[in-house]
Amino acid sequence: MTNAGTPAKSRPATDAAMVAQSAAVLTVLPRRRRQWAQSALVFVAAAVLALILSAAMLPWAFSRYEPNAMDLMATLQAPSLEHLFGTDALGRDILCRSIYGAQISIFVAACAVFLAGAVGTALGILAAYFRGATDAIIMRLADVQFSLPAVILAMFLVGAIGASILNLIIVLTLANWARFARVIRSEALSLRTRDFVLLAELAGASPLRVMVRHIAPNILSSLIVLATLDVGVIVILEATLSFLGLGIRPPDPSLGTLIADGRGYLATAWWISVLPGLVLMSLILACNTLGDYLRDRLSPTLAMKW
Amino acid sequence: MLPPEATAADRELLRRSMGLDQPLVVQYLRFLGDLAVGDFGLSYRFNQPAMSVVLERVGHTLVLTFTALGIAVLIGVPIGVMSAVYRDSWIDLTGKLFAIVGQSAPPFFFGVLMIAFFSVHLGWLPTGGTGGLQYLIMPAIALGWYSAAGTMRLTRASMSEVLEAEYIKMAKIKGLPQRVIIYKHALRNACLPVITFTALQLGVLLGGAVSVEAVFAWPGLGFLILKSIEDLDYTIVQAAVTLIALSFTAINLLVDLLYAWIDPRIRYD
Amino acid sequence: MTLPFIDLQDVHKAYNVRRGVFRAGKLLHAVSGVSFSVPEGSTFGLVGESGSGKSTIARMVLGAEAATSGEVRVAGQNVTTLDRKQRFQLRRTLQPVLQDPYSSLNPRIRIAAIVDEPLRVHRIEHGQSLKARVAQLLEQVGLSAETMRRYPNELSGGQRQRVAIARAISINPRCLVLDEPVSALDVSIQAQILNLLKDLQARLRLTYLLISHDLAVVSYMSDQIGVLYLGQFMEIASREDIIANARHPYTQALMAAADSTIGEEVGRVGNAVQGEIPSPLSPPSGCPFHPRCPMAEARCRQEKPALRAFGPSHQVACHLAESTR
Amino acid sequence: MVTGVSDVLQVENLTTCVATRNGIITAVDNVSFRLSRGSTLGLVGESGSGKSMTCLSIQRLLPSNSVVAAGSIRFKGEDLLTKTPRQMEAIRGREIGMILQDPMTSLNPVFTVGQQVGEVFRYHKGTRPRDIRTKVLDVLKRVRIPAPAERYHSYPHQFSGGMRQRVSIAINIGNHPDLLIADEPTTALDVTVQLQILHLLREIQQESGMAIIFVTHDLNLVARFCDDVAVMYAGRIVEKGPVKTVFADPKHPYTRDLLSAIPRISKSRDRLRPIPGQPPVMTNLPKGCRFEPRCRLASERCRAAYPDWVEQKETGGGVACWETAVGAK
Repeated sequence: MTNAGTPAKSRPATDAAMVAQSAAVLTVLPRRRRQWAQSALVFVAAAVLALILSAAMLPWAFSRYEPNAMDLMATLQAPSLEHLFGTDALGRDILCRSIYGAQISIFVAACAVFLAGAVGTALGILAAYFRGATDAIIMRLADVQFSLPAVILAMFLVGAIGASILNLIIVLTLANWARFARVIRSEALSLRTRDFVLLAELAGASPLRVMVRHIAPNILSSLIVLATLDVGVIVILEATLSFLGLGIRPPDPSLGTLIADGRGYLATAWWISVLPGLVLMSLILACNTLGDYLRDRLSPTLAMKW
Repeated sequence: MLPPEATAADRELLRRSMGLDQPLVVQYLRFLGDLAVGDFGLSYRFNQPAMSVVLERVGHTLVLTFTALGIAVLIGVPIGVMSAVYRDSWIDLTGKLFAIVGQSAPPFFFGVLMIAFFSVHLGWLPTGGTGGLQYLIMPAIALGWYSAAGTMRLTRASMSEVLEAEYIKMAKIKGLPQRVIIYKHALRNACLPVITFTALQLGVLLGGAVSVEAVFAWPGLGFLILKSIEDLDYTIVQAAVTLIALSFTAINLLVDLLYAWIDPRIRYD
Repeated sequence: MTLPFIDLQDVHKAYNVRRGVFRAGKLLHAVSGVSFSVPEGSTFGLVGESGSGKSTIARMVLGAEAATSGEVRVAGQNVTTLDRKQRFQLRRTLQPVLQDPYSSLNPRIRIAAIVDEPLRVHRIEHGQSLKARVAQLLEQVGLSAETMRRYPNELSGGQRQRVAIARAISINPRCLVLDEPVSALDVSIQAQILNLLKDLQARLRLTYLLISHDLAVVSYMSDQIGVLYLGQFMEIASREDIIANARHPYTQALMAAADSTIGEEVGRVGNAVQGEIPSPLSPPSGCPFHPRCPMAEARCRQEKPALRAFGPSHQVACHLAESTR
Repeated sequence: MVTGVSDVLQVENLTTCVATRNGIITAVDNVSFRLSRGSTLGLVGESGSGKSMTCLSIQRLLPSNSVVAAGSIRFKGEDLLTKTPRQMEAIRGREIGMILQDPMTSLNPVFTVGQQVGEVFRYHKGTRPRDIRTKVLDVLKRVRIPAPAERYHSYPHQFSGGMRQRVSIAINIGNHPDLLIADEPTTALDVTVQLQILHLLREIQQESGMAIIFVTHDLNLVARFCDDVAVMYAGRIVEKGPVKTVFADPKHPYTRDLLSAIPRISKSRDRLRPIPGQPPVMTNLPKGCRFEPRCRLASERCRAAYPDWVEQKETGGGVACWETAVGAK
């Protein structure tokens, strides 16, 4: 059957498509600009975090003073080359105390987030997988913890078991595990309905194998985001408790106690409170920025659940 | 509680009068019995029923907390909505900055900063205590900004998710004006998670209030608990903590009922 | 007559649906009184629309759900009364292939680990022989051995379903339960997978329980077909009987809907079956199909028709079955 | 091509690009077709073929990461691409309607059905508030929703899938549009309900003379419901023409293979002839014909360059294939 069609039109397609694609690129630029701005912010945050962490790890490299060494000749000195952050009422170098304070704050927060994360994740997965009674018990426990604001729960516990670094870590863990349990449980619940979990069970896999091999790896990205964001929250909580005298006890320096020490001298020596506070803020700012970046990349839907 | 020179006999007398000589179990059961009746025991410091002391102070905390919550909602929600609607615009970027900084400044430090600047340096506002409105401004802002940041982020996330929904595409297909699509269709759905979050914020605010009250010497519950712990006045601490826990559970119940009222899917099963 | 591999006797499944805290729970009858058997080596097709209970039956055969009453026997054993050890052994004889290729594969692990999981769990092979077996399985389903190292998100829907099939046949089961195996795939890929399943059945002498809403797919693959509606069989017959001699109005409606002739007026069928599937929470009295049946009479509304034989392997549940041809 | 007097819609060289994580893809590449009053065009293709993007481009409802890069969309003589957003708002819901695929999510769960249908009157023809209720009840009756008065105040989750799709249709035909785009309207429904919805659309079309674009992957439905058909593959129309000629004598190998790959209810047990290979990956398409890797008639010419479009004068259709357009049948 010969084709009575008219002669083919001029060569369509490929070059027109090329023109079109370039036009499309122009409209997509604002998105590129935003991504560039975000990665710059994240780079700065990572740098700040690296600086604070290295200072905390190697305090002697950053300041030749001792945290509790008093120099009664140099009390309440303003920030100077000699004392970058100035000195407090007892002549102690505030930069050095801030570094050691950051060291303790980071250590305590890291331990608390790790413990709360481990406990919360395990309970979250168990609750989601076995449902029924296990789920109800775990979730009611979480509700109990949620029903008391962290600070007040912490105050109550510190009041009962006294203030020490170990107790502080315990308090921070007890006041924070429920957040992990709830979010991980909802992630695990949605995974539970996925076919590959049913297929694993129908292949004869034991509940443990299903949880470890199929559910856990798939909640890892949410866990990482949650932990990073949570460090900021815990650092704030620790600093608040130390500020109220319920966390790290003087003379050991914690960013919270440093801010507390300086309260009386706001008029004459503002740097005693303000500078350690800025260190605290930049630490939390860096953690939150990194956490946001990870959340956008790893699990965008997490924003709603947290 | 006893003067240092008290003799062993005095000490023994006090122990027996407080029932501390009884076995632990008995003490605990008696304690629960009192609790059921609402008797939280006498406060050592105030020599009044613990709960009445607590109830006196709770008013101040509520004023501070709800003002802060008001700030959080009035600032957080509009910015959250705008930055979701006009993504990647200047509102979105400033909103994100406002949120990141807000969540990085612990309320107590933010309070200290404000005192240093507004009270000490500029002398506009009192450094603490209670009285007229001017006493409330700084503590409420110190507490409010932190929770406004959280509210803003959640509103933005919830609004963005709703704007991608099929029924919003259907609203556009119907040719509805932009404002109707955003403020009627989208907002009504987006506000559901925001309500639950705001209620949960109350807990965070109560926690934050403790440190803010300490910074600004605001005579609220937190300040009271703090002092009571230092003076080992446990009855006050127990009464206050119980009150907070009960009120918090009541709030959660209220939110569930509110949720059912707004979301027909729950109401008309 | 060989012993049937799958044999269901008067199986019921009801869920207690609690509607609100205050209102008493209502019983949702997903499956009510289903009986059929599948001889070894043959394919039994279960066709039905949403709410027909076909997936519930599949899950009961697989032992993923227990029947409320009645007997579900697989390879001679009653599935509901198995203890843990026997249930574990049952898994080696019976494997599923599910609908959604994107949800059937764990996105975090490589294809090799997905295919060999049944072998590992049942400790059939390990080490080098395991790797070789996986390569052989992938070839059997038409994928290159190199696919072993890749992750699920690198594969297309059709390739993923082939991986799911390779996994299902890895422990040499005697029967596969295929729950809508091709519904989520593009038309051009569906035919590839259907032919693959046919070849594997011939080569490995497998028994298939095929579940689908598409009568064309079921008629292409099955030896015996059961038409389900609201948890009950309307008609069970051999493939030839259903195609040539379908007697139940619902089967006839499905036939007309599935097979089109060019330009044929949509109305002829669109008008035939009115209304929608009633809610299983309040099933209609008498014949469940009577509210939508164009030929419904008073008798259909009062009395539920039992399955009556119309030939060696042709049963119909309809009072007016004689006059529907 | 001169605009036919009865043409409601004329799309010329429509090209839409989408910015994805791994590069910019041309989801709709040089698509052209015409639609006259009262007729139904079937836009057929598998997932990723660009059929839905074509509809979104016509309605100017593209997501933020994609844009119409070239071409023209003449609706009743005016090019929609030149319209301002406000002008488009006036057209959508009044002159052009659209039904979405999933009835479960296309209605707002927190508003009653009466409110959602009423909106299309309230924000368009400036109907007096008193009349809105009667208009809504009329259109609900027209789409055969039982007992509309009682159902006026009920919420979407109290309706079944089929009923919700009827509500969507009611919303879209309220203002008697000249064009209705149905993007896989029945895919999420059961077979029997599917045909009821199509039957309803056919009735409404015959009453109002509305033109319909019916987007689907189901060739059976196209055969019985559409007047013309355009087959899309990897963003391009590979064959176009009246359903009768295209289905009886498909010119393009893809259409041919697609028709033979569909399982049919027939006595014969012969094997299906599937189309080999995998669906096209839009981020690296071959230089030549995009179906070449899976085509039985592929030749060197097909690999070298994209085939020209050959018009079929007598039917108004056409095909883009080196081998079949000119060579033997």
